Amino acid sequence: MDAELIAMQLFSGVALGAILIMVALGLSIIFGMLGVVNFAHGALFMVGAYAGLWVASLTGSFWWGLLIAPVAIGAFGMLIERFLIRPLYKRSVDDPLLLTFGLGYVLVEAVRIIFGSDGIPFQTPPELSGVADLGIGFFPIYRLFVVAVVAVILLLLWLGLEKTKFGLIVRAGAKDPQIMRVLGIDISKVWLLVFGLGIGLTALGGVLAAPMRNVNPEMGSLVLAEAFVVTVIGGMGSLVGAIVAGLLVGVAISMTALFAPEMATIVMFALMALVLLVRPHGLFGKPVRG
Amino acid sequence: MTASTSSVAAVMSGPAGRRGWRARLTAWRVPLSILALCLLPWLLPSQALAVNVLIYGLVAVGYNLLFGYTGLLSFGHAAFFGTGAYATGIAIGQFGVPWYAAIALGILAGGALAFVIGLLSIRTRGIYFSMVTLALSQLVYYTALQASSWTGGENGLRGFTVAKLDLFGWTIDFLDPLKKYYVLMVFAVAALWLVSRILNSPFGAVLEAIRENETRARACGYDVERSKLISFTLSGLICALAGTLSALHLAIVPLDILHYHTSGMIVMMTLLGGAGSFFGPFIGALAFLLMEDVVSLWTSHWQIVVGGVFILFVLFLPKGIWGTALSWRAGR
Amino acid sequence: MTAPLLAVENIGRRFGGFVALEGVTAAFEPNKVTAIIGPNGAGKSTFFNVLSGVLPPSSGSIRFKGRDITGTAQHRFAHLGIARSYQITNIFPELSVHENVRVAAQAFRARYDILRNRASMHELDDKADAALAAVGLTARREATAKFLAHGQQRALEIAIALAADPELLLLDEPTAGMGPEETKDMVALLERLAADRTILLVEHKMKMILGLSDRILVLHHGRLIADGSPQHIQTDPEVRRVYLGQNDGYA
Amino acid sequence: MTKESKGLPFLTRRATLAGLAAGGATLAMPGILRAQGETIRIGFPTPLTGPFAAEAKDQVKSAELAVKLVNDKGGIAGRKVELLVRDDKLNAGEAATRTLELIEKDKVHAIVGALSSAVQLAVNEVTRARGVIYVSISQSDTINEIKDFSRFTFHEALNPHMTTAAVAKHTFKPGSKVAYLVADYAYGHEMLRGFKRAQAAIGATSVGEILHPFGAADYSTFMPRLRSMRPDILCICNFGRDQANAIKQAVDFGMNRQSKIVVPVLLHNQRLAIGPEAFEGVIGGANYYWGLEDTIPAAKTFNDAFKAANGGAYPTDYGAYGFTGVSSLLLAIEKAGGTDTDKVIAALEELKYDVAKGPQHYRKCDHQSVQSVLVLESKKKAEMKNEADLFKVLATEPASETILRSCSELGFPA
Repeated sequence: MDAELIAMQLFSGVALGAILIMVALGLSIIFGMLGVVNFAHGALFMVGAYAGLWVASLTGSFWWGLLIAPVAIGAFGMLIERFLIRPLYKRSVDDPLLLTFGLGYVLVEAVRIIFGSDGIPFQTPPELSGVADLGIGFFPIYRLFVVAVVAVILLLLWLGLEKTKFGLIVRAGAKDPQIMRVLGIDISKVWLLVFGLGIGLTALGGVLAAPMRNVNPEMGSLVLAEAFVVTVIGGMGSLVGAIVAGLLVGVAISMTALFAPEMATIVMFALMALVLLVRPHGLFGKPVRG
Repeated sequence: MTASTSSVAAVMSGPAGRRGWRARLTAWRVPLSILALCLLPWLLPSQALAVNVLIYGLVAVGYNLLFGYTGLLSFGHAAFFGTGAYATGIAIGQFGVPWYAAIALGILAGGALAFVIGLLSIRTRGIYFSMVTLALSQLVYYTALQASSWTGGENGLRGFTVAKLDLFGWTIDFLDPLKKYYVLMVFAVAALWLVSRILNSPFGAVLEAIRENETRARACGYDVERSKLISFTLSGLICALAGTLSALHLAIVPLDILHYHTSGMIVMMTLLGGAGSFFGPFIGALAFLLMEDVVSLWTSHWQIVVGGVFILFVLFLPKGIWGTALSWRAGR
Repeated sequence: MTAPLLAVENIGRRFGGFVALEGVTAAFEPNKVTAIIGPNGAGKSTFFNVLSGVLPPSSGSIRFKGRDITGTAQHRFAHLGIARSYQITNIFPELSVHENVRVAAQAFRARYDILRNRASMHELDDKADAALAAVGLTARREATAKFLAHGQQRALEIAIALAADPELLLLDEPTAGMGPEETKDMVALLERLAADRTILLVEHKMKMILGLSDRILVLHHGRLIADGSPQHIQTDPEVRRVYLGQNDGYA
Repeated sequence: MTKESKGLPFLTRRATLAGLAAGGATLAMPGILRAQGETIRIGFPTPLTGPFAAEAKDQVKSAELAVKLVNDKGGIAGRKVELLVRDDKLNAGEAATRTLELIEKDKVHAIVGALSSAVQLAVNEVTRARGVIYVSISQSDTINEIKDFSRFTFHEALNPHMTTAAVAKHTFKPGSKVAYLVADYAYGHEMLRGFKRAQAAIGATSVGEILHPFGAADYSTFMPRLRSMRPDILCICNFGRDQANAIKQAVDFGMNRQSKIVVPVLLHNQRLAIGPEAFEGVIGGANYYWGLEDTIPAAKTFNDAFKAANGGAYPTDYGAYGFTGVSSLLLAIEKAGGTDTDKVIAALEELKYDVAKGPQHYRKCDHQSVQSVLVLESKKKAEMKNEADLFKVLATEPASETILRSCSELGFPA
C-alpha cells in the first residue's frame, strides 16, 4: 500500500463521515433534549432526499432543493413532535421509540405510494460534477462540496449554540431539563424547535446524499442503523460525540474497505459493541442513572 | 408502556379466588390456550398462517417475559429466534441428527447465545440496553451472512426437509399441514406451560418487582443483574424454541430471520396484543399476521396500514388488545 | 456497654473532587433510635447510602454484628439484616399492596425458584399480612399500590422494609410530605417499632426527633460535628452555630 | 388486467406443433379432460413490496398475459387457467409460507416465480418436498447444482455463469486488464467465478478483486483502490440497487474515463431509476430486451400483445421471465394433456419453445433453460428515440449448452 492511497482512503472516510454526522447530530440532539430515540430518523432522511428532489424538479435548480427541503421537512418534524410525540412525554421512555418505529413504516410506504417503489435518478448538479485533483489522487467535486457544507453547518450550529439565547437554553436544557422549569422557560416550545432542528439536519443529510446514492424509499434504513452506531459510540445526547464518532466510523469503514473490504459493514457494529462494553454510555455520553 | 400494562399482572399475584373472574382466568390460562390453539387451524384462512401464528406467538411470549414482565426493551431477540432455527437446520442437514435432538440443540444454542448477549448487555440501562442488544444481534446477522459454508449466507439454509417424524415406532407425515401444526403445537404448549409456571413462581414475582422498581428490588435483597440475566436467558430459550419450530415448519432458514426488522416485528406483535399479559403476545401475533395477510391481498401497501395501526395503538391503546379488553371488563 | 450492632469507622466518600463524607466514626447499640440531622447538603443522604450499601465508601470500614461488611454488594445488605426506606416514595406502583410486601419477604426464601407456585407459600402471605397489620394497612391489602394516599404509601414503604424482619432499620425521612395528622400516626408507628428494633433515621422535623430519639448525630459539610442525647445536642454550641438562621431545620 | 380480447393468435404455433407432434395426448383423450374441467391453477409468488416491486409488477403483467392468451383460445383442453399472485416481500421465509399456502390451501398445480436467489431456493425446497412443479425465474448458479436439484423444478431464467460467459466474450480481449468489484454473497461470487473463467479462456488478466458488503449504499471507499489498479475493464458484480449505486459512484470518481464499466446483468428498471447519464456506455447481459423485435418475430408478437394489454407499455427483461416461464409451463401442460405431474415433467424436458426471444429448451440434467443471452450497451440520452429506448443490442449469444457448466461439473451423473 502506498501512502497516497492511504491518504485518499482517509479522505474518503472523512467525506463518508460527513453525511453520518448530519444524521447522527439530529438523532443526538433530539435524544439529549427530549429523551426520545427517533426510529423514524432514517425515514425522514429519505423523505428529505425526496423533498429535495421534488423541489429541485419544480424549480429546475438543485440549490432551491438544498435550501427549501430541509426547512420544510424540519417543519414537518415539528408537526410530528406536536401531535404524535408530545402526548407520550408523561409515559415510559419506550413509547416514543415505539411510535417512531411505526412512523418509519408509514413514511416509507407513503413515499412508495407517491413516488413509486423504484427510486428516481438524482443528477449531480452540473456545476459540481466532475473530479478534482487533490494532489494525492482524484476526488469527486461533489463530495468535496458535501464536506464543505457539513463544515459550514457545524460552524453555524456551534455559533448558534454558543452565541444565542436559544443556544444557551438548549445547552442548559441538555445538561439538566429541571433547570428550564426553574428559569420559567416554556420547555414545550424549546422541544418543538429542537425536534424540528434535528429533523431538518437529517433531511439536509438526505438532500446532500441524494446525488451520490440516488433516491429510493429504502435509503433511510441503512442510514438509520449507521446513525445509531455513531450516536451510541459518541454517547447519546452528546453533540461533540456525534461529530467525533461520525468521523471515526467513516474512517474505520474506509480503512476496513482498504484492508478487508467485505468486513466494512460489520466493523461498524463491532466498534459499537466494543465501545459499549468498555464505556457503556459512549465516548462522550453521560452515564444514565436509574 | 411496560408499567401501564401490568395491573393485569398485579392481579395474578394475588391468591386465587379473591378477584373472581380474573383469578379464574389466570388459573385456567394454560388449558384455555390449548383449546384456542387446537381450534386455530380451523378458524384461520390457511394452515400455514396458523403455524406462523403459533411460531410468532411463541416468540412474542418469550419476548414478553423480558419486555412485559421484566421491563427490558430488547431490540435483539431476532438473534435467539434465528440461532435456534439455524442450529436445528444445521444439526439435521449437516450432521444427520434426529429431529427431536435437533430441537434440543436449537434451544441450547439459542439459550447459550442469549446468556452471552445477556451477560454483555444487562450492564447497560434504558435506551443503551436497547442499542446494545440491537448492535450485538446485528453482529450475529453479519456473522451468519459471512459464515455461508455453515449457514448458506444470503441464500439461506436449506437441505434439511423433515418429511416424516419417527418417534417410538410411530411415523407421522410431517408434510401434512394439519399433522405438522399439531406436532409443533405440542412444543408450543409445553413452552406456554413453562412460562405460566415461571410467572406463578417466586422468580416471576421477582421479575415484576424489578420491572416496577429496580432500586427497591435491590434494596429488598434481590440480585437484580443476576435475575435479569436469568430472565434474559429464559426469554432467549423460548425464542430459540420458536426458531427451531420455524426451521422444521419452513424447511429453510432465511437470513432475514436474524435481521433487526424481525426483532422490531416481535416488539410490535407483543405490544399490539398487550405486553405484560399472558394472552397478549399470542393475540398480538394473530392480529399482526392476520392484518398483514388480509391487507396484503388487496393492496401491496400493507406496511402503511400496519404502521398506522401500530401508531394508533401506542398513542391510544398502550395496553394492547388484550390489556385494554381486561381493563374494560374490570371497569377501570 | 453492649456490643454495637453497627459500627462505622473513619468513613469517607468522594464524588470526583467533591468530598461528601469524611472521617465519620460512630457505633450503634441494639434497640435504640438514632436520628441523623444536619443542614441540606450535610452528607446525610450519602451517609445513609453508604450504610445501606448503595454506595461503597471511598475509605473507612463498616462492621455489622462484628463482621466487616465494607464493599458488600447492595442486595446482600438486606440478607444481613439491614433494611431501608426511601425519602421519595419508592414502592412497586403497579403491584397490589399485599404483593409489595410479600415480594420483599420472599427475598429470604426464594429468589431464583422458577418451579414452585408462589401462591402455595403461605408463610410469606402471613408474613406480609403481619407487616401490613403493623403499619395499619390491612384494609387496603388488595388495592393497587399507586392508588394509595400519600400517607398510606409512606406506611407501605415502611412495611416493605419490615417484611425483611430486619435488625437494623434505616428510615430516610419517613414523614416527608406528610400533614400533621399523618405525621402523628407515623410517629406512633415508629414508637411501636422502636420497642424491639434498632432504628436509624434521617429527619427534618425537630420536635418529632427530640421526642423519638435516644441519640442524635449531627452532620455538617460531611463531617460529624456532634453526637449525643437530644438534650446534649440541643445545647451544643457548635450545632446552634450551624443551624443559626436555618429555620427550615426547625419546622 | 384489462379484459379486452383482440383475438390474438396464439404466439407460438411452432411450439404448439412441436408439442402435438411429440405428445399427441391432447388429441387422444380430450373428452376425459374436458369432463373434468377443473381450472388449472398456477401460483405466482413475487416481491410486490420491496426494492424490486417494479420488476415484480412487470412479471405479473407478463405472466397474466401468458395466461390470458391461453384462456382466450379456450384454455387447455377446455380447462381455464388461473394465476394466483402472492406477495413474497422478497423474503425467503415469507415466500416459503406463501408457497405452502398456495400448495396446501389453494391446491395449485404448479408454481412459477421468485425474484431473488434466496427466495427461489426457498420455494424450490418447499416444492421439492411436496412434489410440485416449479418454474423458477430468478438468477442463481446454486440452484443448478446437484445439492439443490429438484426434478420438479425448471429454471427459466439465465444463470450467472451463462450471463457472464456471454458478456465476457463480447467485452474482454486478450491482454485486457480487468478489475472486479464484487458483492460479498453467493450471487456475487457466482458472477465473479463466471467472469474469471471467461477471462482465463480469453487471455485477459485480473488486476484485482474487491469484495464489498452486500447491500452497501456507499462505494466511495472502494474507488481510490480500484482507480489505482488502472483497469481497462471494471466488472461490477452485484445486482439491483447495489449495482445502480456502484455504477453511479464509479462514474462520480471518473472511473468511466479510464475503464469500460461492465456488469453481468443490465437491468431495465434500474437504468430507468438511475437515468441515462450514469449508465452511459455501460455494458451488460440480459435475457430480453424489447428491441429484439427487429430480428426475432416472436419478440415482435410478444411486444405487441404486451403493449395492447398494458396501455402501450413495453415489456422488460425480468417481466419477460414471467411470460416465458408461464408460457413454457402451459405448453407442457397442453402437451401432457393435463396436470399430471410426471407427464408435465416429461413434457417440459422434451419441450422446444420459442415464445419471445428465439428457441429455448430445458436441459435434461439440471432443467436449465438453454437460451440466448443478449449483450446490451446503455445508450446516450441523445441517442434515445423514446423513453423505453434504453439499450443497443451489441450481440446475441445464441442458445447453446457451450456457455453452461457441464452436467458432470454440476455433480450430475454422466
